Amino acid sequence: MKYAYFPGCSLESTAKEFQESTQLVGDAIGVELVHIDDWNCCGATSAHNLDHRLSVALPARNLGIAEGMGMDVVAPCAACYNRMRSAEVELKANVKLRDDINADLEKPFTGAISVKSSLEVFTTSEALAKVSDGIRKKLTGLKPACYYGCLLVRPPKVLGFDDPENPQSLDKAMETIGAEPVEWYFKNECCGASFGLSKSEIVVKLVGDIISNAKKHGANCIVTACPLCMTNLEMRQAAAGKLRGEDLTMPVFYFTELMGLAMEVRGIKKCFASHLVDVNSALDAITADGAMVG
Amino acid sequence: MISDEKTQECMGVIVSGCPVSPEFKREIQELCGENVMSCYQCGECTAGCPAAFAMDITPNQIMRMAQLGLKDEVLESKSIWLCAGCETCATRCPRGVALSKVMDASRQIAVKSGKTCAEPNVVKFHEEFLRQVQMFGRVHEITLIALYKMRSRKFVDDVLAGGQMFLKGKLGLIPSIIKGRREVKGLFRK
Amino acid sequence: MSDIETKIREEAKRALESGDVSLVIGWGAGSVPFKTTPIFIDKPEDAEKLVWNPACVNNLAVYLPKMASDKKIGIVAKPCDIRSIIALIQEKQVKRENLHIIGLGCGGVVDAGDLDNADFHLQDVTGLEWVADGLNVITTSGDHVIECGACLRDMCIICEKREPAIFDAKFGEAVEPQEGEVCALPELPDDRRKFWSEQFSKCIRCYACRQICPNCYCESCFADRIEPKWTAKKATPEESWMFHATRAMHLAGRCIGCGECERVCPVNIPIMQLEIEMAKIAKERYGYEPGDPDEEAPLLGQFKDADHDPGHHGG
Amino acid sequence: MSKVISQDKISDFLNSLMAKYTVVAPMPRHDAPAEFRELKSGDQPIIDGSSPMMPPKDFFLPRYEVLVNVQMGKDGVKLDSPIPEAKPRVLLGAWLPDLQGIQVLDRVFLDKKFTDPYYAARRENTILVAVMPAKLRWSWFCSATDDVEGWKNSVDAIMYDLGDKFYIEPTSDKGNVITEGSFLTDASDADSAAKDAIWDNFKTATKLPMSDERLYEKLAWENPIWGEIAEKCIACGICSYSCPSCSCFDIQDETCGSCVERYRCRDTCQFEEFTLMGHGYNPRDNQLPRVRQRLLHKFKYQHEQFGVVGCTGCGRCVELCPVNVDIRDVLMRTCSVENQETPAES
Amino acid sequence: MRIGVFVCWCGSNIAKTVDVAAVAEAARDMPGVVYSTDYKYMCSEPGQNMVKDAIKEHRLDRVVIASCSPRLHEPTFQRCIADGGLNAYMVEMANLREHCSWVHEKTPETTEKAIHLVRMAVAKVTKNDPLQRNEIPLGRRALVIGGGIAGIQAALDIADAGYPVVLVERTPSIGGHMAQYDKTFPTLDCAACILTPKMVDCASHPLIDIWSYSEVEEVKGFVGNFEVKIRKRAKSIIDEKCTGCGECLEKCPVKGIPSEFDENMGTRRAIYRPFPQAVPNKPVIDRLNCRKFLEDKCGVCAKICPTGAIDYAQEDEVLTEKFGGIVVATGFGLWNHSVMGEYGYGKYPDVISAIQFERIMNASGPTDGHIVRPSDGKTPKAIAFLSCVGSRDQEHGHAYCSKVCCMYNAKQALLVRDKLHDVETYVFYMDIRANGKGYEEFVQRTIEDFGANYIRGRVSKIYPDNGQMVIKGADTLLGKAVEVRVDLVVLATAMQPQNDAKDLARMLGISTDQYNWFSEAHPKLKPVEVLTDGIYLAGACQYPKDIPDTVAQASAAASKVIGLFSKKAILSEPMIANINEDTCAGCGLCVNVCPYGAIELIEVMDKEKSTRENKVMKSVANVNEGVCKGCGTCAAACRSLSANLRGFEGKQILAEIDALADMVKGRK
Amino acid sequence: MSEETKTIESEIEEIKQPKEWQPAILGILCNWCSYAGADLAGSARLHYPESIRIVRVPCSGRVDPMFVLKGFQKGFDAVMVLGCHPGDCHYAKGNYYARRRIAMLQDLLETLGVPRERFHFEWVSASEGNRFAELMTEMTERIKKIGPFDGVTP
Repeated sequence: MKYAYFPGCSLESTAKEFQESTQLVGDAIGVELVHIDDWNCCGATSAHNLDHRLSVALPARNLGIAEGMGMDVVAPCAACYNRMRSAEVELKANVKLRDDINADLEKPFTGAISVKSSLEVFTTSEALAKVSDGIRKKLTGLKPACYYGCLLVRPPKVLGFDDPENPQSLDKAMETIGAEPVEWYFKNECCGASFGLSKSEIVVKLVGDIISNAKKHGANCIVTACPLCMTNLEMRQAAAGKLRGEDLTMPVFYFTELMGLAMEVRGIKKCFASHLVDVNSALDAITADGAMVG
Repeated sequence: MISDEKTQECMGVIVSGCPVSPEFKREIQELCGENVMSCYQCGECTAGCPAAFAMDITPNQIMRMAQLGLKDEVLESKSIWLCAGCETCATRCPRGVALSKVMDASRQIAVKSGKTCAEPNVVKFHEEFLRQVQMFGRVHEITLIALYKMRSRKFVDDVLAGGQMFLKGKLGLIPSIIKGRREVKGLFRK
Repeated sequence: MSDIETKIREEAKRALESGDVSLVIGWGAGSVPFKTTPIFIDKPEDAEKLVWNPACVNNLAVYLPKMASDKKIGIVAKPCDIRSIIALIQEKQVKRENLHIIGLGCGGVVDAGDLDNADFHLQDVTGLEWVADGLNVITTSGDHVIECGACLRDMCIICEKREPAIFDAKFGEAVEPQEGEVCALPELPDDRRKFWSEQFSKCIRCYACRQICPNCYCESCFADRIEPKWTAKKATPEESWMFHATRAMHLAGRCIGCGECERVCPVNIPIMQLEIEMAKIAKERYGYEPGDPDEEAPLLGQFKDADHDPGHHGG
Repeated sequence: MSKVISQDKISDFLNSLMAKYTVVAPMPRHDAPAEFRELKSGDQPIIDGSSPMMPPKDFFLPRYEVLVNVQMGKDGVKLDSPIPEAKPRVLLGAWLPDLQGIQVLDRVFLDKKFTDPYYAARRENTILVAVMPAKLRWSWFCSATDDVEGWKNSVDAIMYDLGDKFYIEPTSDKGNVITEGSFLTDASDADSAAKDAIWDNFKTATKLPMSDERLYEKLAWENPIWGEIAEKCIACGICSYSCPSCSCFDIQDETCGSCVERYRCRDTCQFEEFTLMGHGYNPRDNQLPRVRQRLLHKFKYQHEQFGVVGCTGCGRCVELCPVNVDIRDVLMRTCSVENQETPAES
Repeated sequence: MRIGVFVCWCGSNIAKTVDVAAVAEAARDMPGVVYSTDYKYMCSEPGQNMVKDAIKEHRLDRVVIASCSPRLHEPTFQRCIADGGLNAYMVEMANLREHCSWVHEKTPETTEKAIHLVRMAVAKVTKNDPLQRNEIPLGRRALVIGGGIAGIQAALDIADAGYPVVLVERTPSIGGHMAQYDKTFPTLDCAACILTPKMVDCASHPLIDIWSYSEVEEVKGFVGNFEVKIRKRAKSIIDEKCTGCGECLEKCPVKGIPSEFDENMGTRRAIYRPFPQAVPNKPVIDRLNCRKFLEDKCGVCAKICPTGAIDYAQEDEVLTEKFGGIVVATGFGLWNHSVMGEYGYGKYPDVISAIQFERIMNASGPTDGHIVRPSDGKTPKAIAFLSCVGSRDQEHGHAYCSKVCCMYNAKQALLVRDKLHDVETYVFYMDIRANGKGYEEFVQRTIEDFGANYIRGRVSKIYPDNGQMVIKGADTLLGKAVEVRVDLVVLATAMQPQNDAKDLARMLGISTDQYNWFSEAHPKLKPVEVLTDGIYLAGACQYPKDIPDTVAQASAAASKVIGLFSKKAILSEPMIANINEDTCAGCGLCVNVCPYGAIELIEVMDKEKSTRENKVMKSVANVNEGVCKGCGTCAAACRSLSANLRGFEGKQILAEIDALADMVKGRK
Repeated sequence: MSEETKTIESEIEEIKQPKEWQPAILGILCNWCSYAGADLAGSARLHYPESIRIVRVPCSGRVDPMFVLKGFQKGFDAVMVLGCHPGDCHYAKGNYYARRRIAMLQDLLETLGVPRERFHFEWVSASEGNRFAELMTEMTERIKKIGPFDGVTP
């Protein structure tokens, strides 16, 4: 499978380990990710907060370029995915707007391609079968709380690849690599998203609720598919712990990192060094008997 | 005090002390396609909203105000800036109304009408973000953080985490700039 | 040819003599050598009057609803005529058991009134026969061979069913169809409407198309009704439109495509265009072909749950 | 005064006529037989006497003609009979039997007891110019129906097709108008001989073997041939509608909102409804009497009424009949039947 | 032709937007019209008298009423002109209200449209023929489908009037949902105490046959003459032999089958009766679970039965019975909340539906009336009741209000406090709809005297935490999000039509609304009838209803049946198909397309038509007037215009279209 | 500004602007569904353009194609036939026969060059008053866009 790859701003900086692990896992399971040439920022929350047209127009440029490549788009970042997919749906439905925006674009988007999340692409039954085949060490003992947040599952009418109230794709992926995802109840709660910088007090509270629930249900790490969630969960867990008076230290992984780990793809371990929260406590929990024979 | 002129303009409901703008709901509908009159005030949006605790006006009250035309109340509220856009309300609304979109529309109206924002930092963040996109085509996070901090005068916060990120190699020093800047700028013009 | 003609005569004679049938409908010699005329034979000795030649254009099934009785009658029929007969059986105008079908393989027939050309005059024609290269017109001034594409009726050119679908006796072999197609309708609706407007403005309302059609067996045609007067008798383009449109609708899924209506039209209205289009849709959409002996009811006398739904408009 | 006109002058001839008259002549049509039409300038009619499939009677007895318009409104009921204007016209290019057919119509519509005003208006100022072709159609049998010599008087002029030119012979005062013009030359004796040859050929070639018999006496009410024809006749209206002399029409009313239109249109004795009465009884309730009616009317009743038969032998019904009922055949066979009974009625 | 036109103002309903005087004025000039007037209320008595007087005074032979929809008042005016001395079918209506005045602004065009509508009606009535009704025989036996309280009440009322009734119930016992309830609001009567006597009455009534474990499979025929195919499913018990002693019930070894009657809160065995007071009080064998049928083993019940009533070889019996009238009382189903992810997809054992809670509260229920949580059997300390779960929720397919939930929420909140004094109750509601007799007082009592905490706000999410359920809600009156921890959550799930309601509707030829509730003939004036004569609705198969409403409607339906049966004969519908034999070619297309099989080909004498053979017989179509329902499909199919539909004849429709010629011309 | 001056002004405005052309649309509606739906649109006061004139028939199965042909022949700018959704026929199957008949009619009209947009066939139930009103507006707009029908034989 070949996809037009849209990294997005975060994966180029704060979430570079997501970028790396995505590429590595993609290579390992035969999902070829071809960079969209000269892509631009999707506009993220800021664009659709302030200027609706812009929030469609910015993704449209990327979609136009990708359409020229003749491939569906994969966006690993949940925010990029959500914005791009929303723009795609709106552009497909609203011909007037599409024509208007296309007039400003060098490469117009006609609606020939679709946007997918890397989670969606990496958790199809075929992809998981490939992962399963490639496993060298089962992650038995790792008890992740699979955290989806908002942007991967909502609004379901636009995204619709996983259940909005009890999404399963991450859990399935974790089960495939031998980890034991816990049953918990905050997997689709919001982490505060872009308030990380501007209204950190909101984020602190929400992060506290989330990690606390994960801990309560026996998780020894959280796994996510969203750079924003990652940043908030990592950066605010200390403050959240302080606020709640609990120890909320909790390693957080991108799902691709764990997939790569189980398949022991070369270079995956380098990713763990980039984490702000030490991940060793979780990695240590992986029991020895998970190692595959040979 | 409501001036005589205003009283005449707003027939219908008079909410003490609040000017009423019956056009508001239509403005919202034109911008985002949602009909606020569909809301029957069940409160499910408030119940599920992750940011409701920080809001000055609950989400369902925002809808009620929009229904009545209390435009200023809505546009001057903190709530519209504290919506994280998580879409929980839209997903669960029994009337199929996407309150999240109403929030988007309200923010856009607020910005256009030059209202003083109740949560200036949020706006500053978004403005800075978009300025970067307009300049470079992408967002350079270290510059974003730095510039945002300067504008919002929040110097102390997060210095620790920022430093750590820098050390982890996550915040590059050189912003990446795309070739199609002119094209992207063009998208901003409307 | 004459071989087949002999066989037809023998079969008719046999059937009449044995009392199998009381009557045989067939073609007889016309008033001129390039025409034939329907004849009704009830004496074995008259069987000699039956002919089979390239001018046997008439679809004799048109006589069945009028003549069918409890006595068995014989009919000489080309494959298209037989499809008409099947349609008539399906629509209860005649009973299969009351018919003795003398079926013929066919390669098409000729409407000889149109043959007049520079090479010969019709009054000089003494006979018509099929030869390898086409139609041989025998005249007092010599033979003239015309290729099939230039002399066959339009419907014969595009005809694909050249073997009798049902019969009690069969003579002759089907001849491979020629390449050819009927003229296409204009693409744009407005042009089409103008096209038909011109065509219908020619109509004189002689109703020959209806009268010659085996499927137009109604005892009282809507067009003849005074109350309700769905179409006035006056020959204006709109009224003729109403007549032809309604007739086309009445024949939708029923017309077997013998082309008699078009042949007899004194002002050359391409009536079959409508029916060809209807038949194409019936086949593509419902897999229905009129004159198919396996169908029990006409196209519009049945439905399937999963039928094409013109009332469903997207989401 | 007889004239000739060469083929290459025909357009001048037409132009000069069209300056003064509305000219009706056969115009070719794409994918359909030629039809009589009012000429527009530049039109190139076919004037070879081959005559279109539909006769020119439409110009006197239109296929559809409003007799009365009724308008109902606030001010009550308004009636209006739109009698056409008597425009000066020339009907050109029809061959003689077609125009003889108009004679037959005249007998019906310009009857002294009742003159049809609509017909009369159209007929009054029309000049009939016949064409006599050199080449005859296979279906023509004029001389079998009448002494065609007298037909010359029923038209205003005759143009004989001499190949490269026409011989123009006016047969009435009205007809003289077409012999004026510089493009005409006087006829030579050779021309005259050529046109006589055409006429003689016409007279003899359109005879049938029984032509001398008195048809109207031989056609009988009871005759097995009626049943034979009726059996194959499909009861369409081609024979009547294409007949230059059939004159039957139907009168119908049509409402359209607040107006009523009373019009007449073609009808034929071959249709079941032709004699259907209001209360449901139909004296001619099957095809046999209908077929018989058409022939007896043409050859017998019209003769009884006007002294001449109604058929002009143009052969249209012979050519067009979908089931090859050939009127010539009928006539010949009728005449060869011996010992006919006299009609029971009339 | 002397037509009278009567233009109605309908108060201001028509007159406000249509210039009625101008319409009446314009009508005066229409062909055939000799009299025209307008009046404030044509349907009122003075209005109708005006029509009758005008018929006499102006010797009218046809009438046009330009007022509201013929669907509403056509029968009214048919009766009116019949009283006035005309044939009832010589009237046509122009729908000036629904199709004109209510949907357009006041403009000259609206009045013009009204005139056109009148013109169409005038043109149509010009072509109307007088129609007659014929007498059709009438069978006086009723079928009641559904053995809930509605069916029971209807059956008893009809039988008490002296007509035989067959009561068909698909479960083993009659009783329906009401038998499952603990108490009824607002009187707190014990549901069983008031229901079971009626069930017993049914069983003992000489004119009522209860066919339990049976289902209707096919309905043919028409009012007075229905032919119904009913499948009596094999109970594996010979009814005549079984005494209902119950020995078998004790000994059946297959236990633990979730009990349908207890809403899966309890269990039953393979041979069972749904509940102890079941009627008929005889068990059935559940063949899907019985070892005898699954493995051909066991057979204990047959061995133990003292009367030899067990018959494993029994087969379904399909009977075709004749009925004169049918009462449909098939009741409702409950929405399965397991599609609601935010409430845990039905996976949390301590989130249950209100009907399950009824069973838990019920003294004869699975817990013997002890209120305990399903997860651990502990007595809850706090219970939350959520209203509108699925109801008023278009996103989950029910935009409507289920009508009874507010009341049973209150009832359950009250009763639970009555039983467990220290329990805390929370009722999350959006609005309280308590509009029956004594209802509002009842709710207030629940709040004031029984301390229920009513919280106005819809719940967004429920999740388990530390053995409790956390409810994330909002108090919209307070303007705050709230969180409540409880031990048990009771959901008032939406009432919805039975899953197979649509199938039954098709069988009966009755229509349904967008949700599949059965549609009444008129929402105001014919709430019991459906559009098919002889079929009546009772209870919640039509729309959510509480018990008093259900019983009232059941009695109404019964009285309709009794009214029907008390007629000497029924009159046929005159607007049916007819065939002109003279012109019919006998092609049989109408036979093919008739949805009711009402047309057949028959042989008739033919006028001479062949030129050779004197064919004296010909086939023509013939309509069975009792079976024809007047759809007109045959008329549309008939090419020779021989099949026609009285009242909607081709000439009438053509006249309507022709009448618009001026309009069309005017707009070019 | 007083009420009165406003009215006069707007009236003048109205006179100045030539009245917009309104199409003439013939609707043939089933009594049980779409006709009732139109009634419902009425009771719900849903406004729509006045261009439609409705002929009531008991069932879409009653719709003889001649009704539609006649409508076009008379010069209606559009003709619509509305019936009960498949499976919802008051007469069980009438609409299924109508479906085939109308589908063939649609193609015949196309063959004759009557533009497709001018003939509309749809299922509209008794409860779809909204849809009915919406459809009337849509249809009127659609026909306004393509202009008056110049007749079956222009």
